Amino acid sequence: MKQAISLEDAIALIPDGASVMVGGFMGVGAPRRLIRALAAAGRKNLTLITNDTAIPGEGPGPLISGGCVARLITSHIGKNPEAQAQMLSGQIEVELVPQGTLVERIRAAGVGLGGVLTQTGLGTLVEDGKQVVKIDGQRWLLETPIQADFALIRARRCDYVGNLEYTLTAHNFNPIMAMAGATVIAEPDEIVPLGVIPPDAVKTPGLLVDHVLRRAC
Amino acid sequence: MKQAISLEDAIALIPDGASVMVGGFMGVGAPRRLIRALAAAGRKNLTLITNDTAIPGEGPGPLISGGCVARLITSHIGKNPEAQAQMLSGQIEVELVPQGTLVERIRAAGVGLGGVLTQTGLGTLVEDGKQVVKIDGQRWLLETPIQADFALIRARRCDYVGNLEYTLTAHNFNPIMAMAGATVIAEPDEIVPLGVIPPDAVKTPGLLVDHVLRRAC
Amino acid sequence: MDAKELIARRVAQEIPAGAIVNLGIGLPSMVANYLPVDLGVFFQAENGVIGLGARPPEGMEDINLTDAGGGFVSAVPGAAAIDSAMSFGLIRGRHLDITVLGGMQVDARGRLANWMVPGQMVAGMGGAMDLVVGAKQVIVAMAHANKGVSKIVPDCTLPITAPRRVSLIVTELAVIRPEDDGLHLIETAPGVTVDDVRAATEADLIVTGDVPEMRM
Amino acid sequence: MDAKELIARRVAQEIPAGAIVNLGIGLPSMVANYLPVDLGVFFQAENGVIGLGARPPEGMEDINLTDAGGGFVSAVPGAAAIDSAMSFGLIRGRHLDITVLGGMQVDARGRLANWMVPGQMVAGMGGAMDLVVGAKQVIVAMAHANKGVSKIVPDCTLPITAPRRVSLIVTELAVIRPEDDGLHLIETAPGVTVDDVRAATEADLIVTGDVPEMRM
Repeated sequence: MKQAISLEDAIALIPDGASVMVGGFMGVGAPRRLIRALAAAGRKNLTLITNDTAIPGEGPGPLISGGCVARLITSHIGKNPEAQAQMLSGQIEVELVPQGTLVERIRAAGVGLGGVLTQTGLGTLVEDGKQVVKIDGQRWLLETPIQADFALIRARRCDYVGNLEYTLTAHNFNPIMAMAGATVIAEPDEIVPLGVIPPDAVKTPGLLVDHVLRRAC
Repeated sequence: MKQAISLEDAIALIPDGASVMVGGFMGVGAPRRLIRALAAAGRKNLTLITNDTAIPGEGPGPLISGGCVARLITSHIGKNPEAQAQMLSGQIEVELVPQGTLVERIRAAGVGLGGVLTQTGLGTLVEDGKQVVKIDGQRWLLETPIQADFALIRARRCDYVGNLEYTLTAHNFNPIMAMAGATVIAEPDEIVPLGVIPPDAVKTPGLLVDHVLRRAC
Repeated sequence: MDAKELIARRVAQEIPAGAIVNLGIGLPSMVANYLPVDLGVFFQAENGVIGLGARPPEGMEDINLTDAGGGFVSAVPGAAAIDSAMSFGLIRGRHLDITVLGGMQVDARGRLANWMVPGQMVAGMGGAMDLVVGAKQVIVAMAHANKGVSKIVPDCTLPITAPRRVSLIVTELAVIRPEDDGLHLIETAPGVTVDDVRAATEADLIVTGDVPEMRM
Repeated sequence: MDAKELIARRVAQEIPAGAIVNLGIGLPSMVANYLPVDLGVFFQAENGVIGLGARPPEGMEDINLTDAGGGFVSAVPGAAAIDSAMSFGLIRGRHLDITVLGGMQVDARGRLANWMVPGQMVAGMGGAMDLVVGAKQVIVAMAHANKGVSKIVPDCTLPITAPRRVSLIVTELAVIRPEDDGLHLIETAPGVTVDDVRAATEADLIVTGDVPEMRM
């Protein structure tokens, strides 16, 4: 059983320099309250792992705008001119990762695999500097696991065990990142009593979740 | 949209010598009707891929009892004396695979990965004859993907798009095998109209399912 | 009919009944407008929905149901919501029939470049590399030229998205099919001649017999 | 108290509040009987349930809710049903606190063998290899000897389950902790002397000072 914690207490867990995974796709399904509070707290030197940087102000946008991010692992920054500018100026070191590879690298860390063997990226710039493994004569690109100190997870509903439900296109990276953060903080829209979420509807078992963010009001 | 097919028509799709994945764990969540009809049809020389051989008569038991299986890829045969006897007599060639490795190998085939890099099996008999990949100085066992000509999938509910729902411990290998069969045949307890299964409850999207078995009566 | 509509309409002809189709953001997403509703095509958006439907009426949008560009959409009966691991598992595992993508360049070997211009525009590849590697068919829907410069080139000068040969290129001037021996011009747009296409194309085109006009 | 109950009760003492615990089939599954209900422990069964509860009353069983041995169980409030990829993802990704497994042999290096006897009994490893590799703590709960032959041996003669050193061995005679320098005898069963344990154990045991008796 988990006590829900305040936004203040949740943010206090995350120090400068931490690596932080943030769910969401173009801002949909992003943990907005945690992101905004983290940016408002002026955290610096974060490693941000997220599918995309959305547009300024949305999704992880406030962390970019706030100058909180030193390193960014993502598949797309094309809709966020601030992220592009900070990359070109060298303020943020950016690793661009194909989206399917990104989600599998995160999953690999979460489920204890040594890496991901994929065709995606072979024969492109993505291959540069990486190990290639030959299996039955075919070449496969070896992509390494990505884990993080923290995973910030947006969920539709949560119970006090920490079981999470997601909805529609707000699933995206959330269920996968919930496996790969050393400390997982869930930001549910709603917290419900034990037994309300049926076992078959649970997509992230509560044992993966360390902290549940208290409701906004 | 898919027309539900008869048990006879489903079985007619599967020839002698085919490789067949069968969901279930100790018989729970196994596609019983398909298994029994396949055994009754006297199929021979099948490659059977399944978590365990349950007890005789349960799960994939009838395929073992019926002498249908020439090759077996599984994690456990300890509760089925017939499977053990056929292995010791050489009638069935058995590849024993750690359960977590088995499910990841099937998933790898389903999602287009080149293999699985795992610690499980390293330093044991399971390592024999297999490729080991060094990543940052650490050894990882490379396990190859497993796909099959057919995957026989037990589901709780299905709609006419082929979307599948599962329940409780009848999930097990079913959602994973549904990604790795060249032809996927679903055996649902119930077929419901389009729109009855909410999008968030779908665990196997219908595009993975080729055929839906008509209800028993 | 403007160029974009022409391209979208022509791409729509390539999509068979019951296909599972991913449409990229922008021009490719227009293809959905030109398919018969009874064709039974399911649209997948890589952000996690299979069975994407039209934008709902004003006031009926759901902030948790969008396409990969973040635009509001609906879900058709029989839709499924999935996470990114399943979404890209479907793409990379060859479960998707067709992807329609925009392009910056396609070269004589049929290789697509569509994710970055070194030193200038660095968007990131998003799901494009996975889609080009994993979809059973890859259709490139794009303008034939950019500011007068042909986008169909002998050899990509931009970083490629994947070494795979794409299935088809549809522009406002032509339909081109990359094959082992090069780029085959298989159709011209209404009122456009083979010579017009050749003149607008930096790469060599292979022409066999009469080239039919697109049937719109 | 019989040997199995003693072992199960002693193992139960190792399980802290709120732990996520996998119990093997047979003797290990008895451990659940000796835990305070308010301890907040969640039991995981590798066939796909977290929050496994007691066998339901006759007539209230669900054929789709069993433990890994196929026996009927219930689900506690807050339980989750998961597929095998998630189940073993949790196990292999080090999300499980403790696994309690039976054993055929454990050797001086703390290596467990519990999945086959070459030429005779070939059960298969099921989930055992994954559990030994992946669980944060591995507790072996087993009889000290099999037909008078010690199961705690200098070097496993049976194929090992994993090269990992297990965390603890609990038998009806003793509690033994494998360390870098060998097997430490840390407790004896009620009424059992250190010499009794040594006599019943083929492997060397390290004894430091007085060895306390299990507190039951």
